[in-house]
Amino acid sequence: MKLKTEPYVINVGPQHPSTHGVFRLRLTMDGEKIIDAEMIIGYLHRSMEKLAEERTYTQNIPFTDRTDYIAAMTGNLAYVMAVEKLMEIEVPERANWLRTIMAELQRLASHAMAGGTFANDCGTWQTPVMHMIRDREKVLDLFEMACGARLTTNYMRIGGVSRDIPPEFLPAMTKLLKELPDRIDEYEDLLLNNEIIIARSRGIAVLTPEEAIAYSLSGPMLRGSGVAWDLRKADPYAAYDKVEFDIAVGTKGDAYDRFAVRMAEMRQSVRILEQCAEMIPEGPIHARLQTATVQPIGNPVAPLVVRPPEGEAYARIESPRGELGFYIVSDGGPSPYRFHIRAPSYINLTPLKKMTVGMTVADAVVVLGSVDIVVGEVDR
Amino acid sequence: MDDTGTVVAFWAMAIMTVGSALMVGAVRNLIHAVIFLVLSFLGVAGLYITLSADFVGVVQILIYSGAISILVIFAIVLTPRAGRDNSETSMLVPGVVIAGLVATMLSYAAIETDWNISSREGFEETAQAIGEALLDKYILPFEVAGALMLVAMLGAIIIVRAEGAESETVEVEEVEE
Amino acid sequence: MTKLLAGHDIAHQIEQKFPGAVIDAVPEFAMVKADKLIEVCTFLRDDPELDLAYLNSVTAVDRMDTFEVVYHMTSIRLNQIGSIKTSTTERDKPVVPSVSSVWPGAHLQEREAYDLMGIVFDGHEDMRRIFLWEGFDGWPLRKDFMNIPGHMAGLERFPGEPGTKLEGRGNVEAQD
Amino acid sequence: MPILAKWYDFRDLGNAIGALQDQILDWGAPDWVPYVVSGIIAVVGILLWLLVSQIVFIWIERRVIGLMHNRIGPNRVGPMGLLQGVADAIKLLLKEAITARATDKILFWAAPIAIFIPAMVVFAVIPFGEGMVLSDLNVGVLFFLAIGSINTIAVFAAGWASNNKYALIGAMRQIGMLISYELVQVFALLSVVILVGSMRMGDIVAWQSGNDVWMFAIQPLAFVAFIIAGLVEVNRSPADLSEAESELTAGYHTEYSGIKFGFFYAAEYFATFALSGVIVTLFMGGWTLWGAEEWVPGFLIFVTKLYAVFFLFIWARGTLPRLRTDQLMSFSWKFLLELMFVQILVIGLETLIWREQAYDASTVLPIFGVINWVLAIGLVVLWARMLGHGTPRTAGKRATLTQEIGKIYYEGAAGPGA
Repeated sequence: MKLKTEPYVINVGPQHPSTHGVFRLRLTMDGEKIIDAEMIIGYLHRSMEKLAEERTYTQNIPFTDRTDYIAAMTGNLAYVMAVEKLMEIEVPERANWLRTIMAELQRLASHAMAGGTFANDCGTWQTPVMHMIRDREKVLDLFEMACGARLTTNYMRIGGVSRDIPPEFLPAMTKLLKELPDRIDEYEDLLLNNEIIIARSRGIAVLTPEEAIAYSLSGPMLRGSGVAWDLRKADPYAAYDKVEFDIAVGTKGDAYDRFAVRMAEMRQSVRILEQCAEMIPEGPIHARLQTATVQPIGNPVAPLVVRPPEGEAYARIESPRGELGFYIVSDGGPSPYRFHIRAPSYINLTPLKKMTVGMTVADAVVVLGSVDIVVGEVDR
Repeated sequence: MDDTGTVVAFWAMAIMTVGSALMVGAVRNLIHAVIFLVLSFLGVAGLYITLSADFVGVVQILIYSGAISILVIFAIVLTPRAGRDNSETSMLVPGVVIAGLVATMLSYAAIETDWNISSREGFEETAQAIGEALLDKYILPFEVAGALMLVAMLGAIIIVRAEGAESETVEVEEVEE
Repeated sequence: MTKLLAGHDIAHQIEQKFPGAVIDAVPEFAMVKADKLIEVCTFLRDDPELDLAYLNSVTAVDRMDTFEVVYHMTSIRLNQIGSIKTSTTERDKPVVPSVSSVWPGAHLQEREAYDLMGIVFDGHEDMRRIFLWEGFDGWPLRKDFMNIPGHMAGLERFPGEPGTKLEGRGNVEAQD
Repeated sequence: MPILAKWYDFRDLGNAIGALQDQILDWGAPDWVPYVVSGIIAVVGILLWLLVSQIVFIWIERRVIGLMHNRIGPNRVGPMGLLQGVADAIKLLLKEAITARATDKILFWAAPIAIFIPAMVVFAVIPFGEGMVLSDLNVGVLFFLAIGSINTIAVFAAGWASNNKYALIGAMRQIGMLISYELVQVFALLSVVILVGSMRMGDIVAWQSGNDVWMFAIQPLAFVAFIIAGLVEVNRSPADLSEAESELTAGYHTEYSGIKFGFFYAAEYFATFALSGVIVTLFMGGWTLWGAEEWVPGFLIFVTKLYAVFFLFIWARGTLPRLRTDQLMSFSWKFLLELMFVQILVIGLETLIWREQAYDASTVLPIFGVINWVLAIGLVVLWARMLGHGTPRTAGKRATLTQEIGKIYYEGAAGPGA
């Protein structure tokens, strides 16, 4: 007796609790088994790369907030680093430390969100995500203290940061850092040791290191597959060469390991921030830009405009989601000639079909959660 | 069958049973037919209960309404043309004829038979009486039936397993292409 | 610290293996002929000294007369980064060989470049639009996209701005 | 047991109803009238209690889950948000109940109604107090099982009629789960029934009260298995696969809105109340509390226990992730069912010895209890070990920390769920 089954198509998204935004997954199913998966994106496409070509270099900083809106600081940082590389600006010491602090705080906030939603995708009824959002909120409070905004921070500037931190910032941060290790212990105990989470995510969406490298994965996806590659160590920027931390890697290359890597990275972030709080020097927070590269256009009322020399630069940082790169081509004009974002969560979706085919819908949701996409960054 | 309540219950249950059974044949949608089948089973269970056979009545709900109907649903869902209704069947006339014949025969038998009316009271605990009968007097048929079902179940598992393993490899090949 | 492989060095290595494949080399990148691209990329990936097995990014730049496709590659083992470019002068239907067979990670990025810049990657298994819908008219990231009469590209829309021409791209003539 | 049997003795509300029956007979009504009247009073009473409990428990669940989530929970509607349930009900009543064009109209309307029936009918056999039972069937336990299986038909009808793939997947999951766990449920109840020797709920309560022991102390394995199977049957987390919010948006009731959704929502609560009631009756001594029922009304004891069990379900919902369908089913077939076979064998043996030798209950029950506890723990551990799940998994789960750039730490993939 051979059962003849008909495949059918199911649309996960664009409105679905587990797609983390307007993301659509077209699954061809045989029963509960996925036999083909295709992602359909672009619902949040805002054509940022084109828009950026029409705005000055400084005006583009807010755009970088809105690509990866869960981790705005790192978006800012990667962009201003690309422009600085183009203009060969030396950033003052204190600004570099402030950038490190902000980037690491952002990593804490982003990984808290990613871990919580991953647990949610595994089927916990909102509890871990609420607990982790509690920590994220505290980090966002710090951001508010530093730059007045919580989500779209717009903090970094070409040549430094927009303003210095207030005096109460570091004590508040130290207080938070004292709380966090216990919390992270709690999450690891409750989630990483949870039998059901293990059952749901161990051995799901396995990628070998060779595959991970071939698919250009980055961030926790790459490290979850066991490749010790972290741009903070490999290509240190800001003040990362002055602090001590470890790269967290997984050993099995599955969804569980990606989650475990994120949790371990939160701990490393706390470690980095503790060192930052002690070692941050006094000094200027903004480089003096050459007058040749900064000039008003037209009349004196118009804003000062940064004009990098002709050329191109590719700057990359380790954002919470992976290698966030900005490729900027300048023609010497006041706005970029070409502005390209190497979006980690977009490229991390490349092996999506390979990861989901043969799984069930329930697994597909876990896979998507382990990739940790931000649709703003996927679509740009 | 004397007091008003029992009479009312009997007629309600009888109408529900027979009406639903008729609807099973009359509706064009297979899933609707299953739902009516469940209603019919429930009616029969109600009849059992009015006859103070509460154990049989509850087992009727458990086995027929709960389990058998799910099996029927499975069968329908696994049918390649599950979505169709049965309006194009050519078996309508023969079905009606056979059903009519059976109904006539049963009614004839029911009317013509000289039913013995027992003066004995019903069992206090039908469950206990049935249990004792099954495990005492009729132990051999009971065990034989059990063994038979076990064999049937094992056979089904073996058939499905062999086929399932084969079809799975086929699917994997398709995916890799 | 990541070692930056200068374009000259990469060009030198490629020239030894494939004479005539490199057109130009500057410190940032080496410009490679499009018809030799697959061989060159395979070489870059497999050569033990270069070992550029990790493709960071693929993107395209519209230079008005040519389309450049830019590849950034990293060696995770040796911790070095390099960049090559290839170009095509065709404007109606620019075609560049796809490197997704060399680096599967190029799959989505090439689709993105096709969607927004209109560069067809030859040999790509699934060359469809990805952000925009099928049937979208035009290629948004090209410089000549949406040159509506009266609309000027660049910064000339700022209030109070004089009509003087700006250096660089600001003075691109509106093309019809 | 009641010392007083006057109508105002509210320890047993049956007294008041009995007095009313006598009064009606005194007025010269036919003898079926008091029967019908008392039945209607009881049914309406149970329904009112269910509704009030549900409205209160919507609030309690949301507040408790809120506390577990580190947030406040509803606190705006009425004092402390107590009227949240009422507000929810009004909202659902006023919202448009959309019926999509491609649905199977009849079933789409019938399913929300049908799902109510099993959830409420179960209360007919649950004793709320001494004699406070609508119909003390001598097959009460079986009745609960039988009615529970009807639930599945309603869920399937809802999923099928919605003409929605999510809904259909949810419905099919529900059927698969029910088939897997019905046997476990039957065996768990059977071991109780064997020991007591009756399927009447009242007898089981009386047995526990007479022997001064709660059933879960004697049969821990059956208790746990029944709770797990019950969670599956009423579709609550971690077994809420057929509505699986994060996977199937809302599962079988994806297409339902307005009051039709409200019916599903309420039926889930009712079914959980029913399940809690059965757990309390069979395993936790029902309306008795070691003699306290002499002074405190039995129904208050019962309801308190029921709420405590309900709290357990809320707790599980706030804590546990959801299993995958195949994992949940293999847990039943490969793990629980085997344990239940052994359990039933042991209980049968114990009962046989007890009956044959006519031992005193007070000597033999503690021994049985100890044997069963040891057996339960031992069996679970041993069987888990044999299936390869027994080894502690705490080691080597965290990410490896390293300083070496570019080194590869991959050790090969773990098996699914290993």
